[in-house]
Amino acid sequence: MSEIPILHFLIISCALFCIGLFAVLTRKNAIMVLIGIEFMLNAAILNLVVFGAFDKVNNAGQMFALFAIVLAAAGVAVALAIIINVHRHYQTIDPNKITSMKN
Amino acid sequence: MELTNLHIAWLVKGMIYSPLISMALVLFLKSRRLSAAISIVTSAISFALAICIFSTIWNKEIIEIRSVWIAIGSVSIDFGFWLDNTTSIMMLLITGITFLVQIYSVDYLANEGQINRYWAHISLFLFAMLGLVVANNLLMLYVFWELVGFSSYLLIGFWYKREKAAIANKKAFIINRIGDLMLLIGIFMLFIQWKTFDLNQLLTFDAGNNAWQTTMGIFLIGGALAKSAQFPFHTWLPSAMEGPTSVSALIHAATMVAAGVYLLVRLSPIFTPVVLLILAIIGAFTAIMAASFALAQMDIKRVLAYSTISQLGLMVMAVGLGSSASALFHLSTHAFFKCLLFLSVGAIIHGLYSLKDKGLDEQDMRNMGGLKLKIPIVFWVYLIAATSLIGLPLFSGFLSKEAILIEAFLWAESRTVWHFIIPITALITTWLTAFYIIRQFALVFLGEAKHPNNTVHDASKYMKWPMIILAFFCFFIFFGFNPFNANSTWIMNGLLTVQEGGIWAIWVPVASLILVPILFIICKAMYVNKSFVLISVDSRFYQFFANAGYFDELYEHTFAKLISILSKISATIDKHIIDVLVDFTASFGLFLAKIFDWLDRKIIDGTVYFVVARVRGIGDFARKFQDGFVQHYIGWAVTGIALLYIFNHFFGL
Amino acid sequence: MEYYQTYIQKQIEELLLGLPYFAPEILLSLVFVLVIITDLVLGKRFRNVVPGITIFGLLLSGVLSVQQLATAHEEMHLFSGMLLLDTKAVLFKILFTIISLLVVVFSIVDFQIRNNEKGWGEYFVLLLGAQLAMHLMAMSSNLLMVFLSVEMLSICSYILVAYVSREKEVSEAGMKYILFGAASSAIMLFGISLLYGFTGTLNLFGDNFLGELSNVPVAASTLAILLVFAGLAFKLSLVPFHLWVPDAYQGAATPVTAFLSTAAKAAGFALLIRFISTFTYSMPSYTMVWPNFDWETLLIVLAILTMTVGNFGAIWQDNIKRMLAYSSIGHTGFLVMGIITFSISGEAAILFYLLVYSIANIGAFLVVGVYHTAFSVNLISEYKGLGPKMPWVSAAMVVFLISLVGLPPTSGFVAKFFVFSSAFEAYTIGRHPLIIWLMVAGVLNTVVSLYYYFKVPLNLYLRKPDRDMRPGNRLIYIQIIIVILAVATLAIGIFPGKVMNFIEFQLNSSPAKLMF
Amino acid sequence: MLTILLFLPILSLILVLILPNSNNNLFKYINLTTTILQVLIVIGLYFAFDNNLAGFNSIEGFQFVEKVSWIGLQLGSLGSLQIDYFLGVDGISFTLVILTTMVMLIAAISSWNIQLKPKSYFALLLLLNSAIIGVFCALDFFLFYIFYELMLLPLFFLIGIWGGSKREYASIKFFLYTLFGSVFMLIVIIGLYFSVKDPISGAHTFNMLHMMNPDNYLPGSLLSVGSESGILFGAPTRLIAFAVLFLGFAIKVPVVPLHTWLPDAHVEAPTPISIILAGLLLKVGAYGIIRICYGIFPDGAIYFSYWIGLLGVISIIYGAFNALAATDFKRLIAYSSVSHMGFVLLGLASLTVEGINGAIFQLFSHGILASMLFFIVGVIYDRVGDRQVANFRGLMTQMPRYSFFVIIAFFASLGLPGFSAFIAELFVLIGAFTSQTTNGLVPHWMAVAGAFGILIGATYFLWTLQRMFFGQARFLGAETWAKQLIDLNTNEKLVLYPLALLTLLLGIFPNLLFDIGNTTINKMVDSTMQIGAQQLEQLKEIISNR
Amino acid sequence: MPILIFYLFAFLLLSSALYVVITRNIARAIFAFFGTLFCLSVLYVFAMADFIAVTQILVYVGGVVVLLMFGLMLSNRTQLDSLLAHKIDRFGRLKGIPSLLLCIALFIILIHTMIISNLANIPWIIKSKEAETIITGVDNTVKSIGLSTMSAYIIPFEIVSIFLLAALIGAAYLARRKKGYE
Repeated sequence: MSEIPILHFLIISCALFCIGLFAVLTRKNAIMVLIGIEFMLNAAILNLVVFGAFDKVNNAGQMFALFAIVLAAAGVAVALAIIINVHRHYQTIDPNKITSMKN
Repeated sequence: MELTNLHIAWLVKGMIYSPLISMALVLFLKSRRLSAAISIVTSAISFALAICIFSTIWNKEIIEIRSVWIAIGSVSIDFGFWLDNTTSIMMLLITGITFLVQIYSVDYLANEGQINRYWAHISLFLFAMLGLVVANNLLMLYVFWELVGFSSYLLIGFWYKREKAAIANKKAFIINRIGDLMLLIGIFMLFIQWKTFDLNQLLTFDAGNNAWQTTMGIFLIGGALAKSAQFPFHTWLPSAMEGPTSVSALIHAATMVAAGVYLLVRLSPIFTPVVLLILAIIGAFTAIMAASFALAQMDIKRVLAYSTISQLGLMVMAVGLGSSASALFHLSTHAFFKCLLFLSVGAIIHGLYSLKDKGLDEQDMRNMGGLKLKIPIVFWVYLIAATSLIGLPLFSGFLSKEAILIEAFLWAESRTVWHFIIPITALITTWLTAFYIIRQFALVFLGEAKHPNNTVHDASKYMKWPMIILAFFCFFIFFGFNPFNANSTWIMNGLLTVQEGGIWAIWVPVASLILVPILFIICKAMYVNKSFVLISVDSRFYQFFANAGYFDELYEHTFAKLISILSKISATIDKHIIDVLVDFTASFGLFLAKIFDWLDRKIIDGTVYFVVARVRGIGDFARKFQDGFVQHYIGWAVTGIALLYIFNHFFGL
Repeated sequence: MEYYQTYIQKQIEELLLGLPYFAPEILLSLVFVLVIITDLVLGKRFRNVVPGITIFGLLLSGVLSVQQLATAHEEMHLFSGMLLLDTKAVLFKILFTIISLLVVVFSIVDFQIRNNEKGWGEYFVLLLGAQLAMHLMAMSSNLLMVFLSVEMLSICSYILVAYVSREKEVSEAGMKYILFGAASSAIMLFGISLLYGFTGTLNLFGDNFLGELSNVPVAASTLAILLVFAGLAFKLSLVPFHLWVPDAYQGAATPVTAFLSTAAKAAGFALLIRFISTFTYSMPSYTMVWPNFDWETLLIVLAILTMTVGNFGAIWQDNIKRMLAYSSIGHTGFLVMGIITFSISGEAAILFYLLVYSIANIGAFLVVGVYHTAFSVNLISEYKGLGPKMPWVSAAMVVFLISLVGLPPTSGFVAKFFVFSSAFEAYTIGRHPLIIWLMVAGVLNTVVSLYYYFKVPLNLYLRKPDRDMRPGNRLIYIQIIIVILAVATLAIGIFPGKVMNFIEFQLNSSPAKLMF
Repeated sequence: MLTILLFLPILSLILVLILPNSNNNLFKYINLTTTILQVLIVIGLYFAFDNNLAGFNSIEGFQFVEKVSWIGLQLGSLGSLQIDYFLGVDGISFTLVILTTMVMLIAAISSWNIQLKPKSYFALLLLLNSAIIGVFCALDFFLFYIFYELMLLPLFFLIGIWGGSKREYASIKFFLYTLFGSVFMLIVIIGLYFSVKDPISGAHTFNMLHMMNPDNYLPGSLLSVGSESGILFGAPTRLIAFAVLFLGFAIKVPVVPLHTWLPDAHVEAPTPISIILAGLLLKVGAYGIIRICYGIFPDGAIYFSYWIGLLGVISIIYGAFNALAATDFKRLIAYSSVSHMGFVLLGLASLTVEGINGAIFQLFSHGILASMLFFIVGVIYDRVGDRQVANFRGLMTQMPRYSFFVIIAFFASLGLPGFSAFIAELFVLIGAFTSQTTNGLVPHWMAVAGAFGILIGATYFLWTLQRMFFGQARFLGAETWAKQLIDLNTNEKLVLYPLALLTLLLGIFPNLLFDIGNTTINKMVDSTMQIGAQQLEQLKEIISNR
Repeated sequence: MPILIFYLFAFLLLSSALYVVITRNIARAIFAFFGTLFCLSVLYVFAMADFIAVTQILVYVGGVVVLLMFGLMLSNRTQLDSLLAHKIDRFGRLKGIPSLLLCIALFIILIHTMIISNLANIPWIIKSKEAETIITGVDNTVKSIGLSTMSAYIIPFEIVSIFLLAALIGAAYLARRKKGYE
């Protein structure tokens, strides 16, 4: 831990966050969007873990990371269920084609 | 018995309110007889009371009876009476003539439906007119001033089914309203100047000679000029002839139009010299103009209408010359003979009603002629009145007219040569007056009947007696014992100290009368013997003599032509300049109205629409983000964060 | 080993000490489980058992919450600073309970929910889950709890939105909602991780949170706070995190929409207030805010934007639910106006506003549901001439809409009045020039809101129906509820004193330094 | 008593709501009874009213005062909030209360033929009745505002449901316009409430009378006079507040250019509602200006008097020209209302006793005359469903009784002496004329221009008379119309006679009305000039010091 | 050497993540995603969070990826059949440019923030280093996590259980077609 600067971890997490965001914004498949969101979440979890390393007393970072992983997984499950539902109705999961409601 | 002020107040109230009560009663009566009876009786009561008051106050101390009507802040408006000689003469005149005209109307309007309206309106008029003359302050005067106008409106529009009457009464009211507002503004200016509306205090103020007072004076005379149909407000009066002739006689000849003169007389103490000069010029100009118009008229009533304008012009001029007394004197004498003229003309028209059935205009003088023997009573009273109008000696008209003329010359004498224009104009007016009235006389009564088989009936009972009574009042004897000197009349004596005429007292009557016989002959030749000339075409020599050396033709081609052209020009000016101006004002008003209407629709509502459109535009803009693409939503949200951050970072939010 | 034993013992003691203050939540958890079981066992035979238990559980938890009022006058840090119980939280919990009860009643009679092909057991389960999450949101004082409760409410909301899965639009709404929501929570989590990194603690009300945060550059703390705020803004539907709202609200079943626009929003406000109070918590004066982050300007700007976007967006809408969705965005803007005072009165104003708004909004959605059931209409333009067909419901709708516009004598006016008052107070204290513009914007938006709200009565009463419409189903019970809500709306409007004084009294009874 | 007056309609409203729909005729009788009772109460109050008490800004001058604490809140840092149910009338408001009950009675009678949904109609009418009475009686600003807003809703529906062909547009336009004006008021109300405290209890208060007393302003508050804190955007907040309030009320008056809701609303509204709109609603705006703008911000009243006068003059002339251009009879009358209300503004701007007395008189007079005029329009509209001026001719022959009242109404409106409008306009003009020399607020030319407006007024009324009533009877609908255009029935006479008599009575005995308000108005002018000038001085000082 | 491994995995992480974003082949993307997650867990180890790393692999690789795979197969059979996605026009790519710019901007903002905040010198970290309360390779994180879970974090832990139950029920409800028809 000590030999690798925190900054480097954070650069990686920031990059991952932005890559995830890019996926969210551009991919034409709801599942890929979900993957992008997972990237973003993981970037945050990485942050938590990295900072948590300095917080031995409360171990808050790692605990939070653990919870976050669980929550993310649950979120993916629900999201997938919804996406499958959408697929039943629209026969596609391209978010750009599912726009029956708009102004 | 010595009457106290309290008694007099009651008398005055009785005089004023009895016609008001009559109006209230008559308005809801269907019965012809009853309504007429009530109206006439109340007028008679008023008349009697007026005599009573007159006898009490004539040449006595001025009586003022005050009672507060409204008192708000610094303004206190009285409902009070101001009784002096002027008032008492006016009272007498108004009630008397009204009474007579009402009696006349019983027969004159015997065949009209909804006659109760007529009686009610006449009573209203009487009430308003009396209120006007007894008012002790300008606002009260103004109140009645407007009411007079209103009753005039109603009476002109008595035959409201006639399109012309409907237009005429509107015209009359609106032109009067212009004057009223000028008067009102003038009253306000006066109030600002002196903090009072009271007439009695007015007399104590210095006329001064500043711009404020001149402006004020111009506004004040505006009201009077409109009411008295003076240039440039005169056009309504001829149109007002659309009303029944009795109304024309009462309101548009004898009384209401004279109210303007009355007001001028009242206010003359506060007029600055400039205002007075303006009055004199307008009066003189109106007099000659209207007189020349009268020459060209074929409608029997219009001749008289222009004549009224012309005579009022003389009175206004007299006020402008500083001779209120002569103005008022002429007002009184004129009231009688002009009223009588109208009434007799009314009788003629009434007698010629059958013309109407033939599709002919019963008011057109070309359809008349030779009525002298058919309707002798009318003929005689007309003759008396006309003579009085011309101003032949022994008649009242002579006294008053000469008084004005002499005053005019005296006035000019003390000033520059240019000022003589005014008296000379007045003099010419008297000649023209003689000309048109003789012309009318000739056309109507002399010669042969144009429609011989037409049935004409003379004045009936109710019409006859009022005319005869009025005819008496056309003689000098009722005004003074000296038939040649106006200054000896009681009215003149009662009003003001008068100056002696000096040399003018001889010159002027001579000058004004000298032409009358000639004019009479000319007219007779032109209008009566015309047929004779036409028949005897075979002998030129004979004709030369018969035509008095072709003076007829000469007149026809020079004099008459000239006059005709002049009158036509004047008529054109009237029609195409004044009316155009009026029309223009009206159309400009309409134009403005259109513009405002457009403004209202486009600009103001347009602004509202614009705002609404912007609102919708913003809504539309906000809506643009809502395109249904969830990824775009997220993109906008992230952009939002970035923007917020950047904002925060660089602008310290 | 002994160290651990004593440590654990100590922790367990604290846990046990805290449990009594956690009673409503425990009860909700139990009812949650109970409902799952009942649904499995009895769900098919006795349809109404599940909602019955739900109502019962909600009522009971409400009663427990009310009881907490007495104890919550002290600020209670429970479970190692995970939760914080004070009157503010309790009041919010009571508010949630009231709203949820209304929503449950609404759901029972709603056509879509009632006739859902897959049953409705899960629906109430999830409602209870959401209720629990909201309770936690109101009490969270730890970033973990913040995230956890937000996620829990979100997940439950996602499923609720997508609940009537037979409908095409419902699933679409669900997908949009969950994608947007998941992205937002990822952003929030990133922000939380940064906050944690900067402070070394997750406890918002710990002594060192603000102190540590002050040590990093302003830009860094700003970014972290903004990212966390984004997650909250998503729940509150603040601009620019509002974009999911119209689609999700339109697509979801009407009771769900009602729930999202009222309860979920209220929970968001509870959390936002809690989160912001972190930044005033350890300040010397309660009106003083941590200087490194300009909450006031941020909130003013967002409030102006939000109310403007919401109200102006609503102008164009023809779908009644979408219109109400936009209007609820607009109301968020007004609510934020109440926050900027950072004072008790502002807080009270928000609570009052939320209560009033919720009643009116749920009422309006109820009417929408009734119309939908009775006439199968969804568009405002289809409402032509319906007013006289259902006189009481339509009259009540007018009352609700008036209240939403904020006109006397309804409670909406009083609420708006309080909110404006608190904004004005903020102005008199801080003289922030933007507040005047905020108030002007609020006023203008009120006028704009009138325009679109009154399209409804316009159609109901002023226009003639295109076709002959007869109510298919009169729904007497729901009509009664609607009328009661309308009467409540009026009554609170005419006599706001009782409610407001209660809120004020409760809030004031807490120590002053906790208030924001 | 005022409470009874206020809640009588509410009780009737409840009664109307409870009664079943089946007996449609009952509702109008309930409404009529209510309004008659109200008139009786007001007559009673008229005799109990002491003309010598000067109200306006001191509680001692208010009569029939009722004060009950309504909403009392301890708002923590906001201080305590005190809202009272506080009613009372002084000379100014009592005049308008009298007017309200009378116009409401007229409206009740003219609603006799309402067939469409009578229950809702009368319920809304009663609600409106109560709200208007409330506005005139309320002395608590909050209460005032509630009643003020409460008026909008019934009107929206009354215009929207029972109105003419463009009723939807008209009603929403009306609603938006007036709401736009009133919501801004809310900000000022809040500002006032924060700035004013009850001198006795020390709580923030909505009591208007406290707001009128400069001593009650908290030093350093936003709307206090003597400190730097009263500055917003570089201008004194008080003046801004005045302008905002004025804007709100001006929309209701209405003042050109904020008037465009009026022609639409008046034209589209059913006859009774037009009567109420013109007879009462416009008065509410003017009353607000007097009571609130002038009362609370006398400095603003002086500062803005020139502009208020200007707006008044513009309204007079602009309204008159528009009336001249109108082809719809009702639109003509509506625009004439704009013109007539301009006089109110002009009178108020003059800040002289005469001018303001005239303005109040004009309010009353116009209330009667506008009711009469709109009723007159309603008469022919009821019969043939048309009211284009060009489609009628010679109505006088067809309907003589009717025309009689038309002539009275027209001439009364155009300011014929003997009728109330003359007195009103006279005093307004006197006030406007004397203003320049006494207090220098309104220049002479405005008075002259106002007088010019009277002239145009004469023009359009007379023109209409000439076009519609004189001449040979000729209608667009020919024989059918001739059959439908029967003369007035008893009901209609019952409305028109009292109105005509009233305008006549007031024209002849204006003191009947002047006496009620005079003392109060004297005090109003005195205190406004005195306090206002003082405050304005201070404000200028502060501004110049900056 | 470990440092090199760190940077290697960091590189792998980012490149696989980028590949996920860029590739058109969904199946490959998912495998790359798997790779990314694995790399991440390696980084966790470097951050002294061995238990988290394991959990990451278990939950994500074992759960989420499989779930996603299933989801993909259920929803996108056609695309899986023809592993290569059909070509779309080149300009279609341009639509991503604003998003790309946005992401780059955000990246710059984030990195900028990280650099200016001088992470190594954040007071609490320094304090923690001084107090030697940082986790080192010899610390038993599992134990500490276990203790925390049972003590300070028990409430969140319990809540998560309810949360998961709700999510489970919800997901199951949504995924099934009709009541009693699995």
